[in-house]
This record gives sequence, C-alpha cells and structure tokens, in this order.
Amino acid sequence: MIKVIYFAVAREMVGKGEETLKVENLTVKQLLEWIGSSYPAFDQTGMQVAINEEYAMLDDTVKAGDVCAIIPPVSGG
Amino acid sequence: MIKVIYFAVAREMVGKGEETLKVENLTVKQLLEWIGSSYPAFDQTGMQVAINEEYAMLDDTVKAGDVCAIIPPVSGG
Amino acid sequence: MMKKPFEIVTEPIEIQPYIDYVLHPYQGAVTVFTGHVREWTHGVRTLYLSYEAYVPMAEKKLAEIGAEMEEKWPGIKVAIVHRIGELHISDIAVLIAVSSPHRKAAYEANEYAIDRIKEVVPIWKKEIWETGEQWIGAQKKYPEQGEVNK
Amino acid sequence: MMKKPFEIVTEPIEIQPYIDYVLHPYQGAVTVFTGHVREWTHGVRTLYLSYEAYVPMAEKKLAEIGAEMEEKWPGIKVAIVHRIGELHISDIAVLIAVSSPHRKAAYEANEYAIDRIKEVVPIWKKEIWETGEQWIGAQKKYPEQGEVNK
Repeated sequence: MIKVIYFAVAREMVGKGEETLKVENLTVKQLLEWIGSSYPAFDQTGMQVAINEEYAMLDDTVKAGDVCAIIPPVSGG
Repeated sequence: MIKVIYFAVAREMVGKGEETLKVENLTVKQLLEWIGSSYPAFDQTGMQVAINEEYAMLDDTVKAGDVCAIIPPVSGG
Repeated sequence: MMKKPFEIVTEPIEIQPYIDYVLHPYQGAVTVFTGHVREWTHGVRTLYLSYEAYVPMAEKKLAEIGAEMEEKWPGIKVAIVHRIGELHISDIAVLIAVSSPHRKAAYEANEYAIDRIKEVVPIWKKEIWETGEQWIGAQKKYPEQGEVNK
Repeated sequence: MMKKPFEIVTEPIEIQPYIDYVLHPYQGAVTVFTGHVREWTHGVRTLYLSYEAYVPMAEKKLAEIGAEMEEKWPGIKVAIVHRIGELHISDIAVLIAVSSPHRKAAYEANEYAIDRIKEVVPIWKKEIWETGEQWIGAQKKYPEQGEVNK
C-alpha cells in the first residue's frame, strides 16, 4: 500500500486530499498515469511527485509504505 | 568672513572644530593651501570641501558668509 | 515566536526574532527580505491570499536552501520563515534573514534564497479577487530526468 | 522613533518604524539592510566605534540618494537612517529600507544605497581597539574637476 497526498490545484482536480492505494512497485510515471485515468479532471502538466518528502523522477519506483505527494507548480514567496 | 568647520581627522589635525576667517573670494584650492600653511599637521590628501553643505570643486570660489566644511574621506555605513 | 531557523508558520511573522537569531559579533551586515501581500497587480485588486504547504517537506527544503547558501557564502548565517493560511494585504508571507561579515554576501545570498524558494519549496498560493480565485504557479513542464533535484 | 525618512540619529535604531514607513498596499517586497558593529576584523578586536557626521549635509545627501533611487527604480519607497556617537558590538550603524512592487528592484536599490552612502555622505567612523584608535576612510585623492559631484 502507498499513501498519496494531493496538494493545492491537484487536490481540487481529484476532489480529495489523500488516499491509500493498494499497489506498490510502480514508477512515478505509472502513478501519474493511474491518477490521470482515475480522475479525468487531473492535468499532470507541471506536476511533480515527491516520495517520502523528496522530489522523485519519472522512472523512480514507489515501494510499499511510501508516501507520495502530488506537487503542482510551486508558488511560494 | 567665512566660517570653516573641521570634521573627524581634519579636526584632529588642526586642533579645533571650527573657526572664522576674515577672508573672502578665495578659491577652495587657496583655502586648502591656507589651512595647510597655518597647520603643518594638516594633510589634504583625500580631503574634500563643502560650501554651504554641497561638495565644491577646487576652483570654486568661497564668498563672504559662506560656511565651508573640511571633509575627510567619508566612512559611513 | 521563532521556533526553528527554517519554518512554516500560521501566525503573523515578526521580524526581530529572526534578526536576533542571525546576528552575532562576527557579522557586520544583515539583510532581511520580506515578501508581502500586494493589493494591486496589473490593475487587478487582490482581496487576500491563501497559502498552503506540504509542511514537513517545505521545512526540509528551506533548511536545504540554507545549507546551500552557507556552502556558497561561507560565514553567513540564515533564517527563513514562510507563513501559510489566509493572508491579507501587506501581511508578510515570507521572511529571509541573512547575516554576514561583509555586505556583498548578505545581499547575494538573500536574493539566492528567494529565487530558490520559488523554485523548489512545496508552497502554493491562491489569489482571491473580487471576481474569482486562482492557484498561482508557473506552468512548468514535468522536469526531464536529472533536472528534478537541480 | 522615526522623525523623517532620511535621518541621522544618536539613539539606537529600531527597525520596525522604517519598514512601516516604506510599506504600502502596492508593494510586494521589502528589503532591509542593517550595518552592524563587528567585533572581529582580520583578527583585530574592535572595542567600539565612534561615528561623527556633518548632520545637516549628511541628511541632505541621504535624501539625494533616496531621490536617485526613486528615479532609477520607479515605484520604490525608501528610508535611510544612520546613527552617530559611540556604538558597541552588534549595534546598528545604518539601516536602509526599500519597498517595491517586485523584489528585484528592492534588492538592487538597497545595495545601491549602501554603496552611495559609503561614497558621498559626510559620516566618519573611528575604530577603537584595545591597542589604539584610528579614523577609517579611503585614502582617495582629491577628485579631479567634474568628479566631485558624480
């Protein structure tokens, strides 16, 4: 199981702040594709994914127990 | 008559903070020369002169009633 | 007020504690940057802003930026705080305090910090106008391999 | 505290009044530079500093620097204060506060101000060490004609 947290516009696109997926050993790219197919309103343009609070690359693997965050383009400051 | 004010190291070189000179219509250059000849410890290296609170050039003229300030290299901040 | 030198807070940001934190007898210069909620942008009136953060990761990224700065400009000391929640006109959203023996590094490092914050720290701003609201964010492409952690 | 936006003072400088002065709803960024008395410089320990100014001319020159800045970076607002008298370790000698709609101008204008202060404002610093004291000042040549007011 992995936990997925959605922030800001990503949260509004999927309509929820977080969820737990019964999957593991999928790539970041596959995770984004799963989100896109599950939530038609989700636009992955500019989205990054953090695994356990660190930015991940598209071919990094998400393992059981990981916490993934869907990170829209940041706009702090 | 003109008033001359000495600041910082200039004041220490001439041993006074200000004085009134019974001269007028002399150039800034002449004023510096007069100070140099009157006070042997006075070194005009880096000194600027302000007339009535504005930086003056060496050939500007000091007139009666002017207030001249002897301005060592500044070191604010 | 200040609990740690790199933090996300919900309460109004006061400046003095961060200056007190970075200042010590070896330092001759302090620069403080504060980013404020601006009422007018290109003729559009902002009512207020709503900031959200991935708090633990944001604090970690702020601390990493501080470490980058101290490596690039040895001898400086840094504190960064960002506020989240509803912020109103002229409220401080972000504060960066940098002390340094000499002023050049204090200016350069400070500007570096705000640039990096806007690039990598997971904080999001929503602008609320009279006519609507919008999440703000550069519409960047998903980074190419190797670019993510640059 | 703050009596005018370009001033020479003898009392300790507090930061907040100058920030409050420059901030208004059009501004999104404030930079504050504070120059502090540093205890150690190249291994020499400073006991304290003594600052002297030609007060009316210094305040006039600070205001001129502010006017130069507002011309170079339209939309900014500036306050500058310099303290004179005996200053001790970590005391603020000079404070420059700049607000701007956007951050770039606030950084650039602020750094411009301190550079100009060190060039043209009639203020002098004497360093007092355990072993002696010395007026500080660049040993510049008397400026050539036309250079004085540059």
